[in-house]
Amino acid sequence: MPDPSSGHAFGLAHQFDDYEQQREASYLGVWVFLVTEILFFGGLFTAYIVYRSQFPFAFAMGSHELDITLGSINTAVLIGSSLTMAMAVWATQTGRRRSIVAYILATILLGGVFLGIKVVEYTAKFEHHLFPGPNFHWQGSDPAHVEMFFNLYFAMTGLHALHMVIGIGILLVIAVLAWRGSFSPQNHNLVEGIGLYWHFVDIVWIFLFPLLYLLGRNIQS
Amino acid sequence: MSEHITSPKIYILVFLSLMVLTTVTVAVAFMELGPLNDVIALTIAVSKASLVVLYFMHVRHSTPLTKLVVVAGFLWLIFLIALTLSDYYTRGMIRTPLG
Amino acid sequence: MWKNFPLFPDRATEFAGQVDALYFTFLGISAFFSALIAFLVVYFAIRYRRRADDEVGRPEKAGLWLELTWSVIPLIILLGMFTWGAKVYIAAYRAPAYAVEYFVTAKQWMWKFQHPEGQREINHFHVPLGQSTRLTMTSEDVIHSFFVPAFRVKADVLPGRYTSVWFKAEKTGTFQLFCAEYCGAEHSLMTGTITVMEPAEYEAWLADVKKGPSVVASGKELFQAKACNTCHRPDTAAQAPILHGLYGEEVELGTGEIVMVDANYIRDSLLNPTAKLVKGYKPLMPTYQGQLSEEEILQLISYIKSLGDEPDEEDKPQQETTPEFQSEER
Amino acid sequence: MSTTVTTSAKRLNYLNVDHGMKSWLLTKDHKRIAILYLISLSFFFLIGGLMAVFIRIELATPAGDLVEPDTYNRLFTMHGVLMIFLFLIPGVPAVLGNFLIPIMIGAKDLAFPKLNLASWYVFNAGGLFMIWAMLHGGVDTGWTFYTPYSTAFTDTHVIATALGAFIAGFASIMTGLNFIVTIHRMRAPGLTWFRLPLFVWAHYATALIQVLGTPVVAITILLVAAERLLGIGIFDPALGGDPVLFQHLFWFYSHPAVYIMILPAMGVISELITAFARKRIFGYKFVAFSSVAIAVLGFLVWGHHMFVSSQSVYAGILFSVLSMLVAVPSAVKTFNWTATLYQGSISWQTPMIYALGFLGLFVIGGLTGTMLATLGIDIHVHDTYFVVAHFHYIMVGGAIMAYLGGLHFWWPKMTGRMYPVFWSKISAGLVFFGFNLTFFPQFILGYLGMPRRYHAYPEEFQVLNVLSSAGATILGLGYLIPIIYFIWSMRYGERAPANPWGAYGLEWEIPSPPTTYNFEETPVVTREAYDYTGIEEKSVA
Repeated sequence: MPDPSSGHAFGLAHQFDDYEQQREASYLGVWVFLVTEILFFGGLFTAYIVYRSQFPFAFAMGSHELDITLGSINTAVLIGSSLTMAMAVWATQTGRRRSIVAYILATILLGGVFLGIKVVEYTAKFEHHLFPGPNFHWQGSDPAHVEMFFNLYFAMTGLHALHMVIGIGILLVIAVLAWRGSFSPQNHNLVEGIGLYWHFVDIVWIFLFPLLYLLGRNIQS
Repeated sequence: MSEHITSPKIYILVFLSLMVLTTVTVAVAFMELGPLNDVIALTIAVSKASLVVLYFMHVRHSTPLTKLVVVAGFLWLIFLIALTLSDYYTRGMIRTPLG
Repeated sequence: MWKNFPLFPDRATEFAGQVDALYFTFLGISAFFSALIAFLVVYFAIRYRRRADDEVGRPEKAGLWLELTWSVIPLIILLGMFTWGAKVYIAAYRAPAYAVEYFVTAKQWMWKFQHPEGQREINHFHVPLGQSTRLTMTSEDVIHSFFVPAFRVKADVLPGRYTSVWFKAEKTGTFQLFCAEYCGAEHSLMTGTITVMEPAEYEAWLADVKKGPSVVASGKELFQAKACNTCHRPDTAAQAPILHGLYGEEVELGTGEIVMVDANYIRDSLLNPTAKLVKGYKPLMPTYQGQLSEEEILQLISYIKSLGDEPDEEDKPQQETTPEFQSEER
Repeated sequence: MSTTVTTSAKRLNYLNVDHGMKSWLLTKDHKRIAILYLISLSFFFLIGGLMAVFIRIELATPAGDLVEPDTYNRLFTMHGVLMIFLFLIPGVPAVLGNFLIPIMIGAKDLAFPKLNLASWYVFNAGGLFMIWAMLHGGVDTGWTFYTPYSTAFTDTHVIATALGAFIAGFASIMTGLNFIVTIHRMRAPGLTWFRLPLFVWAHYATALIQVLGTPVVAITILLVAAERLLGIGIFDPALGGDPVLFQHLFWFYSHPAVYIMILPAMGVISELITAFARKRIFGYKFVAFSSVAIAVLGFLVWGHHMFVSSQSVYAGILFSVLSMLVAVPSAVKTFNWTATLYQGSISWQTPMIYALGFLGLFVIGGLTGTMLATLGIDIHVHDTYFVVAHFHYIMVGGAIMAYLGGLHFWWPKMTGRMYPVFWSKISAGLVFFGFNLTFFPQFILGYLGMPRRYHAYPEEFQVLNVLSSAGATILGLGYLIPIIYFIWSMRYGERAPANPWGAYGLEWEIPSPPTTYNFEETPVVTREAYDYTGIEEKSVA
């Protein structure tokens, strides 16, 4: 352990002895937070697995209603945003201040595109009376379980989109901070933290995409 | 702990692999493979997630503690899903009347 | 208040004896360990009380063997009790094949019973002594729980599906029925009685009660009234599966999944007909959601269950008593 | 007793270093936040307790004559919701854990002090939602929010209460996250994992549950709210939804939540027993690992709440055997505590009376728990007063006894004042006696078949209910006395020395009350936990 704190350096909180301890603590903190997020989505994934195993046909029919082109584009967009986010962290680690801002803005932009496409998809579902509740209307067979599919679709993608919105909000703040030069190779916990969060949101989508859009495509309705 | 810096080359390589895997999973979804469809889709999803976790999220080069935290998160998710399914997959199995 | 002060519940089934034996054994074990710990704590606290202000305790090394002993002994006892408990549990939910089936519909806040011969009761239920009685239960609204302390049986009653419980009463008398799952404002008033009667008395009682058509007969009537028979015909499986002899069999669905045709499956097929289509059939059947009461669904299920293997039985008059239960007898 | 450190009133400490509301409401000091939590928790405990008073008065007679059935349902629901989400779950960790963990590991503060303060605000925000719901008529679903009653049938304030629990859940996650990071990253030099006080181990295990379990109940509660608000009916039977799935998701957290309540309590007991037996704990590693074992195994047993719920019989059997396994580490702890007393130097101070009382009550609570995990017994006693008695033995007889014992133990450290010994012993006795009189008869009632959540009951249950209500009166008195003398002591109590009990531990080496940063310089730890003998004697043994 290093020497006991002797006066406080810039950006070092009072409870820590040095930057190293602070960085490790914040890194661990973000990871523990992400574990809570895994289980937060986990409840919904469990519900999805239980119901899909019971009503595979209805779920396949529901999934046929989703736009696979838009879904695939969105997957690519989000993976792209993960790349730019990773590059933003790299730029911070190597002290390229202007690149940080550029990469973060790119991430925000791609996140915005994702949400925009999501809005298009949601609008179409509302117009086709596929939002659960009293207005839900389904011509084909087994309307009840198809509605259950859309329950899960909206709950899962809605919660995911909410995480995106929060992420974009934080990224905007980070972009401003980066512009002002608040980060350095020694002190970049915030960028690293939001990066981990952003990648986590990407991972959730990596699972949502096959579960909601792909499974059952081969089943003829 | 000295920090490991992943080079942009690796990031781009990972990105490209993710794109390829996405294309493959969409293509395979339309083939008629029976139960294999689900297996392939999920395997690809798990591979993609692993790539993101290992490289974009730097877990490959982090401390054993971080790895433990990640594993614990997924292990608990498995607890939740597996034990819940232990109910759903054995329901109705006890119908046989007592003779 | 002091006149009627039991410390132990009535015991009206043989099964109650099984539960009690398990309970008292475990209670004895628990009492032993509680007393042991309590004694040691009090004894040590007095024997080793502090005599001087600066006195400290004498530590000893924890022996691995000691730790293992007091881990393994409880484990063995607990696994033993688990095994015994599981046996009793399975017995509680596996009715004998010859058990007579009654229907129970729960709703906020009453219990509705239907005898196979057609008699209906609300909150007060009569059964003959010594008869294995199986209850098939469902709820019209929220979750309830059927609980008869004297029989030591309990099972939750759920909306949207059937659960069952069985008992064989071996003592005449009137026993308390409770709803044990919280179900709203008058949960504590959702009680009733179960009266166990000598078989002869029961027959007399049955004859006395205003009797509707038997459950199977009502089901048959409904089957025709709802025009089920236009597609589900006994002679051809062209439009819909033949229902004769279907109950209790396994069928393959369009998904390739194999399911057993039981009460829950028939119920699902009435309410969400296209969800679990038998292989080779088109989704033609309309849903009966909202058009059938829980009791009517039970009648249809009983009727389908009563259909024997031979399609031409359809035209024969129904046996008076309860052919559907006899068909199940081994 | 050792009174080595100055008791001068002029010395600056965390209490008098700063004054005014602002210095408290914006504090980042873990000790002040602990005090803030203590105030909030006491408030919610008193309201929850008041509900219990009405419940016990109503149950003194078989007829439901004091309140309407509907009112009664709201009373027991709000009693459960307040006591569980706003008192027992934050309970020991938020007050004693917050205060002590940084000190016990030789740190200046928790890793994230702002997050710690935020958790207090979030917690109170959750509490406000619930209080708002309560003032507007309350909620009547039971604290378990079982669907479909909670989603489609009741017209009470489910959404506000559920959101309150959801928000309070985040406070719990924040505390847990903070503890995990702090214990991993902030330990003083030389303080290895196996030199940590068992209190810290217990809190580490608790934090694991808070972090891994709470999110699942959060999403579950959110889905109930979504079904009521937006019509997204994940559990709606009409859509093929399964109310039993709700129960799975709910109990995945809510069973481990019981360990969130009892594990920190066990940590407190380990500290009390070693301090007042002046002895190293028997089987340190076994006690430490058993905490982690309980935390992990505790996640695999939730289905024992659903043995009669129509869950599959095989799943019931699986959950039953797993439940038996989790009893073993609890038994190991109990035996080790008892063995610690052997050849100790046992002082009958008030905290020790609570600790010994805990031992007796926890054994009864734990053993009746294994009885409930036994499938054949559970069929009969499920959802009866047997269950009510069992979990009160764990939560009140276990968690609250330990909470009070801990408060009496560390009160001199927290406030720098002593409380009246005589009255504290009287109240400890009243709590123990009153508790047993309240809840022991309920075991008998349960086996007789009295279902829980009944506001009227058959007459033959009356005698036992009257006994229970009488016990509750004594128990209530036992709780009121400490509240009075604790408040009294803050002004009039004798000044406490640094180490009033002659106990071993980092917290007793700093002044009472401590300074803001706890240690003038980071301590270096060279000795094992609970090392009462000192190094020289150990080499002999």
